[in-house]
Amino acid sequence: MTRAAATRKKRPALEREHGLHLLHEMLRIRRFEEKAAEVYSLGKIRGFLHLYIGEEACAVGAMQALTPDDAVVATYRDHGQALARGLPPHELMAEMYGKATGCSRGRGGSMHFFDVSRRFYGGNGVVAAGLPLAMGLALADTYQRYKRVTACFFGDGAVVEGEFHECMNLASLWHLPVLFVCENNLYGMGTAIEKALARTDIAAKAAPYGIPAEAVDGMQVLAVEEAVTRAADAVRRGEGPHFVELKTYRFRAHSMADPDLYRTKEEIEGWRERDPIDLFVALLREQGLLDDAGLAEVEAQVAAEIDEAVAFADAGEPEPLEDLLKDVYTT
Amino acid sequence: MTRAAATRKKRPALEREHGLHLLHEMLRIRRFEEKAAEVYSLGKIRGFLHLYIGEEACAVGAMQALTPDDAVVATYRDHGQALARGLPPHELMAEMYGKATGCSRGRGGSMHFFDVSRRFYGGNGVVAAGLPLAMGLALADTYQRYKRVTACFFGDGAVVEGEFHECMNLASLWHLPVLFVCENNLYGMGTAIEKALARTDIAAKAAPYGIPAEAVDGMQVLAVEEAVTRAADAVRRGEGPHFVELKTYRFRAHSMADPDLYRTKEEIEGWRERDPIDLFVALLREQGLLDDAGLAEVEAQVAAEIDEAVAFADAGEPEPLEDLLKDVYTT
Amino acid sequence: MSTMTLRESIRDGMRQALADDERVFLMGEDVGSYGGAFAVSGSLLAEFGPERVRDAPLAESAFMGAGIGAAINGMRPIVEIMTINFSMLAMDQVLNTAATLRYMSGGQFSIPLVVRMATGGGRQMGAQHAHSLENWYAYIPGIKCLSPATVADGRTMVLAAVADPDPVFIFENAILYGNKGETEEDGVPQVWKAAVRREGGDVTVVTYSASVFKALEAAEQLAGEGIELEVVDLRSLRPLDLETVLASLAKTHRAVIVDEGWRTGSIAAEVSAQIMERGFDLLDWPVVRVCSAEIPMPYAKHLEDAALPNVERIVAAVREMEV
Amino acid sequence: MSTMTLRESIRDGMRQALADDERVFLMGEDVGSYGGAFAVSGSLLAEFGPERVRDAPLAESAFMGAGIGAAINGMRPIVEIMTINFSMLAMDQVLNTAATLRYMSGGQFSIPLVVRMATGGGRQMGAQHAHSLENWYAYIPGIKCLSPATVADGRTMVLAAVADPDPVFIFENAILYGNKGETEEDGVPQVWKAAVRREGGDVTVVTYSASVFKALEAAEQLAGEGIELEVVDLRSLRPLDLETVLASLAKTHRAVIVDEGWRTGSIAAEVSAQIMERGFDLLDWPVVRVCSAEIPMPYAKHLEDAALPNVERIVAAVREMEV
Ligand SMILES: Cc1ncc(C[n+]2csc(CCOP(=O)(O)OP(=O)(O)O)c2C)c(N)n1
Ligand SMILES: Cc1ncc(C[n+]2csc(CCOP(=O)(O)OP(=O)(O)O)c2C)c(N)n1
Ligand SMILES: [Mg+2]
Ligand SMILES: [Mg+2]
Repeated sequence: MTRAAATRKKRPALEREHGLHLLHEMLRIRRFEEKAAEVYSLGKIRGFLHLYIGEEACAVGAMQALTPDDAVVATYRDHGQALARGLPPHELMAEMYGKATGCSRGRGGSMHFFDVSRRFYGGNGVVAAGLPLAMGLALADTYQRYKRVTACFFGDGAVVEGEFHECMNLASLWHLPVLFVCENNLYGMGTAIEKALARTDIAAKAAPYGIPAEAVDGMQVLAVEEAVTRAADAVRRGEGPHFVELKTYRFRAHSMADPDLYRTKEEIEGWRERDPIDLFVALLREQGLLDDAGLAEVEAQVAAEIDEAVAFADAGEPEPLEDLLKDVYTT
Repeated sequence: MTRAAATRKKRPALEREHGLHLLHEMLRIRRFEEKAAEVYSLGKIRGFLHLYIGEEACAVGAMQALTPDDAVVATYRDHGQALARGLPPHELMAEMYGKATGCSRGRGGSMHFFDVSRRFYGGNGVVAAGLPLAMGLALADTYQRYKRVTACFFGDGAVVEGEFHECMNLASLWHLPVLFVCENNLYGMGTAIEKALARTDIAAKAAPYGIPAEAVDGMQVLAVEEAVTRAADAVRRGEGPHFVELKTYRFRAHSMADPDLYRTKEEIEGWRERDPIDLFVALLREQGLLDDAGLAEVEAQVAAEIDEAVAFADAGEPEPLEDLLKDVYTT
Repeated sequence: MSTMTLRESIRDGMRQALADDERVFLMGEDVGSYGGAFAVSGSLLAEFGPERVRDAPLAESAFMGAGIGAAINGMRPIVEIMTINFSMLAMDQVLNTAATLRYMSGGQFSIPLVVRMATGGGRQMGAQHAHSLENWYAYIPGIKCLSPATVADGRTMVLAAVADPDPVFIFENAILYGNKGETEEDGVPQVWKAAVRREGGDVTVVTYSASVFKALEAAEQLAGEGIELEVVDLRSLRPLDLETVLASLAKTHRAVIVDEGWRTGSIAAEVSAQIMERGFDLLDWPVVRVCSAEIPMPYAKHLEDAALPNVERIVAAVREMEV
Repeated sequence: MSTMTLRESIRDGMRQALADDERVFLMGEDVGSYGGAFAVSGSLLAEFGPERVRDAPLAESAFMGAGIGAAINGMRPIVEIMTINFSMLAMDQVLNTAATLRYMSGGQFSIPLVVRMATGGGRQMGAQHAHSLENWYAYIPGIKCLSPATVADGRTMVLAAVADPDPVFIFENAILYGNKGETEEDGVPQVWKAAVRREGGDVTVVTYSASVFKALEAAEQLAGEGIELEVVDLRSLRPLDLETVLASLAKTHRAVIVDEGWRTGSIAAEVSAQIMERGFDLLDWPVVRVCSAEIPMPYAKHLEDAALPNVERIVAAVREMEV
């Protein structure tokens, strides 16, 4: 069920500061990941690396709707959410370098960013497995009478798994303060959504659970911000779970191991024309909020952050071997 | 999505022979289970015993839609389906007595009736676990170009499990010749459907998968027969999976171990007034197809069958102990 | 000290936990108005209301995850999975979430989760309702595993689990629920250590849960012949308390392990392997396992009886040892 | 005989099975247009089309069940679960359906199902993508389990599994996929027997899959010191071929078991327990296990390297045996 478009308020004028903030956030993710891909080929990062490039408007737009008290649950494709949530880039880079200065002490790597101080609960590697966890975070909030939101990010692939269904039902049944954010990038690994779902309208899947849902253009950061804010506010007001589908696309392969044989060049190029950063830069320019110098300044700031992140990661010490068995248990 | 009632054809006149057949089928289940409950208290049957009493119109009505070539997958509450499918009552009784003359050589018991010669694939004890099995039976039919139906029976409780969702999607995506038959008796063990499903309209859950669905009164055997036949015929014609919800009620506790504390006497009594056998007897009388003598005759035939079944079960030998390890593997 | 059933003892433990700490809640299928599939929760719904005693829908993965998430976020959930047979549906959440999150986040948080489930065979439930899969759980670093044999341990294990900052799984052999006994207990810390249930100098029987009573019966029988069994109840399946086993072996030099699991890869296999590693020189005879036959559990009583470990097979195993 | 990678050898086995028998089909996530997550299926989609090489949606339980059902109903499915880490989502179907249906129906039908999945660590994948859970599968009566080490076995095990009337699971350690070798093989029946990969008279190393190569490297290293290892590759994890192990022990009287699984309850535990039971008198030294550290697998390379069995630890274990 798509919320009646009629209830949407007219978009307020974009303030310059906020616009630059959003741009900065998106650019940071983009450059961070470009750097990650670069050092991956040098062997500094290993294992799985799933890039978010092309989807930046989703995490950045959505995260504007959350307060520091809210919780975030993400997937293995978690760089965008982590950065937008405010996890410091240098801790994330160090994590991927396998250093003890990383956000998970180098034990998690790219797929498993954690930061409990920012209520960022992973980095969950099994498709759809973050959803049940999110149910519990939200359930605990209801016990403790907190008015906060648990935002759970997942892909179109997760919608196929049974756990998605169990959690949608549970959230609605128990009126849990959960915000479901589905990033529909049209593929689960190499499987196009048409080969995965009998019906591809994901937002429509919320109806049988009685969960209000909306689908928005995930390439437009302001549209994402608006829709997710509306939904998050409703959740925070105690109106139960809400669902937002963000229609997006990943520009890169599924992971560094993926030869990307299942998509055409044309399809990818077509989507690149709707690059969320380009779109937003154009909008800022159009509204007179950004010029070449302004863009260069943001780029320079981001470049400095990334350089610092790499330097920090490089300099970090690995966890001492004698701690190998530590923290399996609390006691 | 409920099929437009408009497409329903007017019900053809009920033929006497067919009416008596349906009555016989339902009465056989009823008396068979009454006897099972009786001997259970004598310790002749052990373990779990889930009675179907009250739901007879579902299995009997639905089974009319199937040919011997079709396949049936049932749950642990499988007496009704097994009898209506034509498994001999004496083999079923012997199975519950744990005798080698039982339909599963006494290894399965009440929950696990099997008869491959009648394409009856269990008796599956884990809620919703029969559904994936049914997908495979149907998939194999498509490979082999058979025009036959796999009918999968399950309860309202199964609809909560993730596997239900996975299978609905798979069946639709792969256009599998599956007939989903949900026996909605309003409870999964002691949990009322309102405490299990955020939205209790089960037939409506088929829509997001693009599966045609219909909900019918499961207490009226003719209504069940009609709806399931329509759906099964469509499946057999190659129109893909179909879904039928049968609204019914179990008159007995969930199992012999259930003290039935979660339902009111009034609720149960209310439903007993819609006893599917009573309703059908009344209809047959009304149409002049049955009188007291006719009913007595059917009862007598059924009583003879049940007596024979018990005698057969009693007389049967248990499986020899030296076969304990047999048939774990084929080789 | 009072006399009650194991069922009541576990309930009593939960009652105390619920009363003592408002962060505790019980969640599972039919724990509320049904009173629990095995009547373990019983009256708790009436005592604590539907928030603290929460009926969960038939979605094992979702509510197991909900337990994990709630444990991370300030609560102390007790999740009841009706039986171990259905727990595979939640296994991903256990293996990949409950057991990994603390370690792979670099120790940022604890997961004070308790999971209880009925296990075991012997009630003519057939192949899909008679599994013993405790060994799979005991394989997983990041969780802890307990299994009560005595009535006293029922209550104490619940309290030990609730007090623990890490995920603790309790495996309750359903055949024991009606057993009567005393609730006087050794105290919470003791449940992590094996208990000697009967002293004897000839052969050590290492076992846990329902098989403890079979071992005690075998001991009774053999005592008549002058063979004295020492019966060790492991209680904790992860971590395993091998010290108690080795101490007994130092006396007896012979061991039989009794375990309702299938033989291959059972808890019994691990105990045997550890005895090999740490008690080899103590052994006068190879360690013997008495386990379930390697078959899906049959329904028919005579077949199930033959498949499960029983007193005769324990006695026979001991007799072969030429004590 | 030709030289190829393990990946190609497995593909070759599937190709032959698909070509020989039209009842065979391959089904799994991304086996088609992606070519398989580890490029094992590769070109098979192009060769056999989308019905025979069927991309499955992300619904492990549904398509595992679909494999079982299809196997009962006239087909010979090969189901690929992308990795063992995700296989818990289908475990109920394996344990309660694939493994039980034949027995509990009184032997009315067979289930000629093949399931393949990647397993193992060592690729810095972190705790949720590095499991070794073969032991759980090997615990289950009703299924059979194979795990290839050599390139030749890749192909032969697929053919053995397809030829088998019962559910056969093949566990492929992903780290081996790129290994090159010859495909000349012993023939299908041989894969159910352990293979002696190197002869030696001092210590028997019992192992399987990726650890075979670590054992061979350790043997190379120790040979320089005059210690000769005999390396036994189990190949079949269920049933276990202990005869070959015992035959070797009769010569060496010492055994080390190397297993990438966590120690507690591992395949290594079972092998050790069986040696205890059937080879006690052959032993001059207690059997030793070299397994993975009991932790969720860490991402950082130095930590993962330390957690997994490695050549140094095998060598050290042998050295302690005072050969
Ligand atoms: C249960 C499970 N099955 C398979 C995988 C392997 N896998 C990793 S990512 C992925 C695709 C998921 O697609 P989607 O949810 O759309 O997220 P995206 O990668 O597009 O962001 C798959 C199949 C997994 N991690 N978990
Ligand atoms: C996965 C799983 N969870 C729990 C159970 C225990 N159980 C047996 S029957 C049942 C209720 C199922 O209800 P429903 O599907 O509506 O079928 P009904 O019994 O009403 O015919 C439950 C919870 C089970 N068998 N399987
Ligand atoms: Mg996607
Ligand atoms: Mg029901």
